[in-house]
Amino acid sequence: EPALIFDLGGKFDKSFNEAAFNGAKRWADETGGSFREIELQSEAQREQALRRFAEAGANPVITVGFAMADPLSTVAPDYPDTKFVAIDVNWLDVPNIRQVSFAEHEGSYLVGMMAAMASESDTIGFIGGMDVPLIRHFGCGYAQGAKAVNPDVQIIANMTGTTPAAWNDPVKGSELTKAQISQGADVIYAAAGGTGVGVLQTAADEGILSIGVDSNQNHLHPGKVLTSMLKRVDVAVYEAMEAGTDMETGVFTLGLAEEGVGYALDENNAELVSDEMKSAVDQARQDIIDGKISVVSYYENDSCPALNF
Amino acid sequence: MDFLTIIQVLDSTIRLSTPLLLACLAGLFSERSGVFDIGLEGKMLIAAFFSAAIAAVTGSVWLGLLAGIASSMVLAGLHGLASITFRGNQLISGVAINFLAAGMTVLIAQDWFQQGGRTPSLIGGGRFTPIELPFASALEEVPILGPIYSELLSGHSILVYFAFAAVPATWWILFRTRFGLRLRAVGENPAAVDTAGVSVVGLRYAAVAIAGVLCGIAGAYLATALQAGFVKDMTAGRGFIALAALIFAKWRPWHAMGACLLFGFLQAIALRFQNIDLGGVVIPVQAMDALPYVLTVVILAGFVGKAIPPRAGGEPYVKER
Amino acid sequence: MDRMPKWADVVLIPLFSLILAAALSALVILAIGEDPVAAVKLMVQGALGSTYGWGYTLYYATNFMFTGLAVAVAFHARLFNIGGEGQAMLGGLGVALVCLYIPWPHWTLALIGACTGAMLFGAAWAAIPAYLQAKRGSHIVITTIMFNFIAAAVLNYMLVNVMRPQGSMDPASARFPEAVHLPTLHELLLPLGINFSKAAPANVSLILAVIACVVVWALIWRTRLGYEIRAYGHSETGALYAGISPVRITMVAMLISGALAGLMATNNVMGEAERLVLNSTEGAGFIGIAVALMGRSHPFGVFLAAILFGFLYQGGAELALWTTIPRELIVVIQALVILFTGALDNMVRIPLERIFMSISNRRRNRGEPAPLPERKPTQPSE
Amino acid sequence: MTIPAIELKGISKSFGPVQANKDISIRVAPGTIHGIIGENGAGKSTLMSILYGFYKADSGEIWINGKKTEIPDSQAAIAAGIGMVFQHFKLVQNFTVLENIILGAEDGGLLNPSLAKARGALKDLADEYELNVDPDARIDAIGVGMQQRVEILKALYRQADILILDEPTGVLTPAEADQLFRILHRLKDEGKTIVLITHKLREVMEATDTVSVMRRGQMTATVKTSETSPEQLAELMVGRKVLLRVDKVPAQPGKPILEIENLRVTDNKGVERVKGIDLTVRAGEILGIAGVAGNGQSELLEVLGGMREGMGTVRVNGAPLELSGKGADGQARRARHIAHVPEDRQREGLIMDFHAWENVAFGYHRDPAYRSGIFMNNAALRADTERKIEKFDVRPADGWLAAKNFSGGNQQKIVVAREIERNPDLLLVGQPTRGVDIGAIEFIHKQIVALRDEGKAVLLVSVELEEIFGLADRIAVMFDGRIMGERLPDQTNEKELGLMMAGIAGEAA
Ligand SMILES: Nc1ncnc2c1ncn2[C@@H]1O[C@H](COP(=O)(O)OP(=O)(O)OP(=O)(O)O)[C@@H](O)[C@H]1O
Ligand SMILES: Nc1ncnc2c1ncn2[C@@H]1O[C@H](COP(=O)(O)OP(=O)(O)OP(=O)(O)O)[C@@H](O)[C@H]1O
Ligand SMILES: [Mg+2]
Ligand SMILES: [Mg+2]
Repeated sequence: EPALIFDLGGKFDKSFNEAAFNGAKRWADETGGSFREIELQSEAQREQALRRFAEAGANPVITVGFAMADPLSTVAPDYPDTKFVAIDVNWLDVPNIRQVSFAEHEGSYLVGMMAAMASESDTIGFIGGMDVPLIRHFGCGYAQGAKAVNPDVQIIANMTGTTPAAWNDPVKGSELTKAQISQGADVIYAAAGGTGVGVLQTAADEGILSIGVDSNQNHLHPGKVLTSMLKRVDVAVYEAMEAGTDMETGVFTLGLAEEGVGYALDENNAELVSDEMKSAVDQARQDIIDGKISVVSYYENDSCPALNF
Repeated sequence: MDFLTIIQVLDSTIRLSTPLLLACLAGLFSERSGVFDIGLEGKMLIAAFFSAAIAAVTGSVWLGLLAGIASSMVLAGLHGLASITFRGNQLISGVAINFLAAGMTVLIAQDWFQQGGRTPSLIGGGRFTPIELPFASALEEVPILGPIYSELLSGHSILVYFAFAAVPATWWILFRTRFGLRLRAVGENPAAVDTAGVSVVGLRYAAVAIAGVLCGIAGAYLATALQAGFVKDMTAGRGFIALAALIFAKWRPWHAMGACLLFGFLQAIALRFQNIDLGGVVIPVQAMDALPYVLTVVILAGFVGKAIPPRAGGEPYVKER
Repeated sequence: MDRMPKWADVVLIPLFSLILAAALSALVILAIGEDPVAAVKLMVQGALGSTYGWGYTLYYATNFMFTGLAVAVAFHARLFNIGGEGQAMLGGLGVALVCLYIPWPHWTLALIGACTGAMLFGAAWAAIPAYLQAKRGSHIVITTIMFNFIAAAVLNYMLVNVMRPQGSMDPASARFPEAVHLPTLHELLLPLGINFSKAAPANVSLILAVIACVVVWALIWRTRLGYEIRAYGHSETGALYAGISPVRITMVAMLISGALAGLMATNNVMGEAERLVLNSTEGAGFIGIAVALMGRSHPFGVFLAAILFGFLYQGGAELALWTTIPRELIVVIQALVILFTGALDNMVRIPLERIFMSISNRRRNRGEPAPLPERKPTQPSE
Repeated sequence: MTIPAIELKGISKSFGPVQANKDISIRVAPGTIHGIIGENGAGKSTLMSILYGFYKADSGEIWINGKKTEIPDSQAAIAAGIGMVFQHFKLVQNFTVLENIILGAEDGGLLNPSLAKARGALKDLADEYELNVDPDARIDAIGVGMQQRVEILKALYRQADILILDEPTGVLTPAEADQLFRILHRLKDEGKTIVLITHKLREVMEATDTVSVMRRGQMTATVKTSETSPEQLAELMVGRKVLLRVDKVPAQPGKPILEIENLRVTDNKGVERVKGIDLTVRAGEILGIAGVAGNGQSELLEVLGGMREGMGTVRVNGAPLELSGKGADGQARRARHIAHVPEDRQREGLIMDFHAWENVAFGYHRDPAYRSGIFMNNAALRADTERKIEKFDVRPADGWLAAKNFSGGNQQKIVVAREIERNPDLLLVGQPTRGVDIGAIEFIHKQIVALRDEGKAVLLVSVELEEIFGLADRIAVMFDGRIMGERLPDQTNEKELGLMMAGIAGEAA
């Protein structure tokens, strides 16, 4: 029986935890299997949940979020017969962990391009949640994509705050959106968890475009959300559960090529995405896969060539 | 900073101040009657949830508002029960109410809507819409005053106007009516009220109930006017900021408005200006994030003297000679 | 002149209050369609049924003891320190700096160094609000709330921009070196022949917390400084008469309070995570307020209340592990416990007093001597 | 006999195990002043609080003007025409006089009409009874005498026919007290009934028509005032003979202990309260400072006690005293062998929530005698407390009781015991017997005189002229921050001092 450990944001964060949950649910629905799950409440529970599930015979034990890397590195060696999955992690050196990380900057690059193309004011916005490197990583890819389309594009980037409350403050998200709109932004990319709900809402209210993140959020405001940067945590979880105990371990980076990241196109935003936009983005996607375009990761030297944080 | 930016920052100030102001006035009524209330946060939160939930289910924002007020009043009643009837510790009761609201909202939301502690998004009549003041669009072109009127003053939801109207109303009630006189007296010296033949318990319950109503409106404003639904913990500490504003204002209505506007303004500034580049030295975003709090401390230390709370505040009333 | 024997006040009232809170919690569990009996079993079994459960319960309790004591000490001087959260965060920073940048030969020395760092940083974070209160009359409740927010920003800046290892995604410091790892209860108890669970994070900081309880008790009720703190807390004019300086007491009490809150970092940062993470305090500073209030600001009460909250945390984790009950249920249960034991205790006390009154009246009417009034060796304030 | 204005039948009331009133019956004739006396804790206040609906009796009946009346709350008492002036005034400090008067007796939902009406009524009352107050003054800005007038006006404004006063003169100056009694007589002449609780037998003799004596919760006697004597009343109250005069031998003044030159004190609001005074107190004498409250005596004591900063020169035993800065606090004063019985025992002299034994160290808690290593030596402290409790006859003799659970007199004994037993060179005493029953007064006075006889200097501040005359070897009168003059007690009289206290006669000493 597999087990799934959500990060502190909780499984319904409308973001990557929720994506993980969706993947697991799909697996359960399709196979009729069942899985254990826990929403962490405190830092100390990370190790606890890992051990408890491992001892209870859960296999594989799937974890979501980079914060699980550290506890995994101490717990996993104690349970060599159990396989672990670490999503958003790629730097551990433990044999029984499958490390899955996503090239969020590549996906963000694509939506950045779309933002720049859709913008009429040549000003686009980015709203992050808590100011952590991962979110800068998103913003950095986004800015590079936008600049690639239009070197003169203005990118306004804001973070919601410095405490975990920044993930759940839609009111602040709204105000940031309004502030960015007043500075001229007409497309705004939200990578801010629950705060993003406020961003998308206000963007829709004010008649500008927004870009969702992680899951497909196009349906939240049909015709108002330009696209969503997809991060297929659900696929990663689904595949891990599907593989079960036979799962391969090692480091897997899911980028555009692996369809681990991408942008969402469905009936809700079909009218917003012009053919020209679509072809440019698809071209860039291919170029990134082929190595013709290289998107710089924020992690490479903790700074971004296209944006200052 | 150009004129329009100023207008926009001030516009944002008004929106951000409104929930603070409502909660602050709620605290003012309660604390003026001698019942300390650190449960503003919890009452706002539960009201935010129930207003959004009922508005989502019925499609009527007004029913939502009523539900929000009712739920906030239930918690206010609990606070009254603990701190007035059973003469318990008012601080503990407030802490408990905050926890209770944080837990119950998500628990109920999950049980009810299965959307991970959220309500469905509100559409149409489920939200408070902005009100255009008369001639707002006509006057837009008038220099200076036009934008002030049509951008800054016009276009808020009715609850914003209510909140600001509540300030003079609160002042009037407190200082110009019999009820206000008694309310202030009971917060200063309940024995004086008691020996004057007026019920201390009744007055305090009334004050706590008013606080419940105002917190209810504040919560409804967050969920149904500023936002289109409830998200867990969406009050994000605003109850505590309102409490700070209340102390800052030394428990006076007009000052409360000033304090809330100031806090709102500081937040608006911090949201608007991040990563300020001062000739090569980039102020980190964290510094801007902390700015409202730092400035609050500076202002407190520099300009505001000692804040003396209502004399009987925090103490349950026990008869003695 | 007690109306009720002391033991009833100390034992029966909290007990009945807890039963009431539990009963209501059970109703909540029923309402969301789960089995309360099974849930309670799971919680008790998970939190107290094994050394493993105890290890977690005590780990959380250690955090709450420190923050609870911090709030309690300030309370005795009638100062409401809401800033335990921020002070504990800064304490964590102190511990991290001490552990990372000083090469310690052995954990005992490192612990002494870490304690110093934690107390210094925690106290420093309390010092400014204390000074403003003492000298400028700025309300300490507001300033400490503000300093919590500022602490979060400082910590965020330090972790994201300064202390994070190059290229790491995690906004956290590097891991502390092996030499500063604190022994867990497993390692401490093994020589005594007790096989305590290896996995649980409870560590030597627990002993530190217990020592802190004793020290705070001695400080408050046995030293002159404690006497002055309590006197000032009860009456400012009285303090003036007795030559007790309000400025000094305000500063000293808040510095001690901040240092205690900071000390929490030895447990969660040094003992458990062994690195500094962003959200390391997780609201323990706020739980400390509830713990101090429930413990009536008495170190022993704080000790018990901390264990109760530790139990709720760990029991709640077990509940979350093995059932689909949302974790918010635990928050609700905590709220009910705080409400009934802390704020609604008179709801139990008043009827109980009546019962005791009628018993003693009956005894008096039968001509038996009423029991002598109990003597109270120490009487916690509040 | 006429129908009594008040008749209480078999009133009993207990607080937990304490039976405050046991089966009390009493009749008060209309149009009379009825005194109630009794030791601290005898149950006087409780009985009156029951009559006023503040407490509810466990059993018994209340009859007003011949009608059985239920008084479940103060509202009912007011409706029955009863008004009460509590010992501790029930006024809202930051309200104006007018606001306090209308509180609970407003005429409608809006304030302004009520205020206007009360303003008019107040003027009429003021004219009628000489009860002048400034209707717009804030309570915290007016003196206690004035506050008491407000309380009386409150009752009259509510058209009370029965007025209860609980220890009304405890905080008044003689002049204020005289005026109060004039007002009471006028009210009586109007047909109103007055119940007066007091510890002062002189007042009972002068003002009342009938007097009831309470002891340990019971009514022990009710007598016509004209048919009794202070000595008899004292004996009825305390259960033994009481010495009503202070018994002392003439003073033997020695070298100067306290020398004050040109002392000036400014209060927190920046008002100069002590305007340059010179005083000397010698070993073996009691210098009494008489004066109406609020003329700088309190500030004088506070500066000497280290509670407040001042300017000028003060020497104790020839060495100068720091008047500001670090060396000017209470600890430094105690180190100079200055002991201080403060004016307000509850706010200053004691920590009400501390045990008696903890209070015995209050101010001296850093004394090496109470120390063992880094800790306080609580065992020594408790032993010391037992000794003091026994020597000063503190009742109940329980060192574990919180200070707040002692009566006023016994609280004061704890403070006096603590300060006198330090064997100080200089004792500062403020209002030592305020609100204390005569048994305790006798005792406290004896202790102060005994200290003097050991050759110590005593500076006594009191608004009770009787007390000043009884204790002081030399009297200085203070008015408006200055010394109006010094007199010897046997060469002056109350009248002369009264005039000096009003700033009218006397020359600078
Ligand atoms: N609120 C109370 N709670 C408990 N006991 C009380 C309370 N009030 C009065 N008592 C008890 O009732 C008794 C009578 O008190 P009361 O205040 O009536 O005395 P008193 O005669 O007015 O004394 P004093 O002269 O000091 O004013 C006291 O001994 C006390 O034990
Ligand atoms: N809370 C209480 N519980 C029990 N007994 C009390 C309490 N408060 C006071 N007492 C008792 O009440 C009695 C009278 O106390 P009280 O407070 O009336 O003193 P007091 O003489 O009125 O002082 P003062 O006249 O200076 O105000 C004392 O015997 C004391 O033991
Ligand atoms: Mg009394
Ligand atoms: Mg009395």
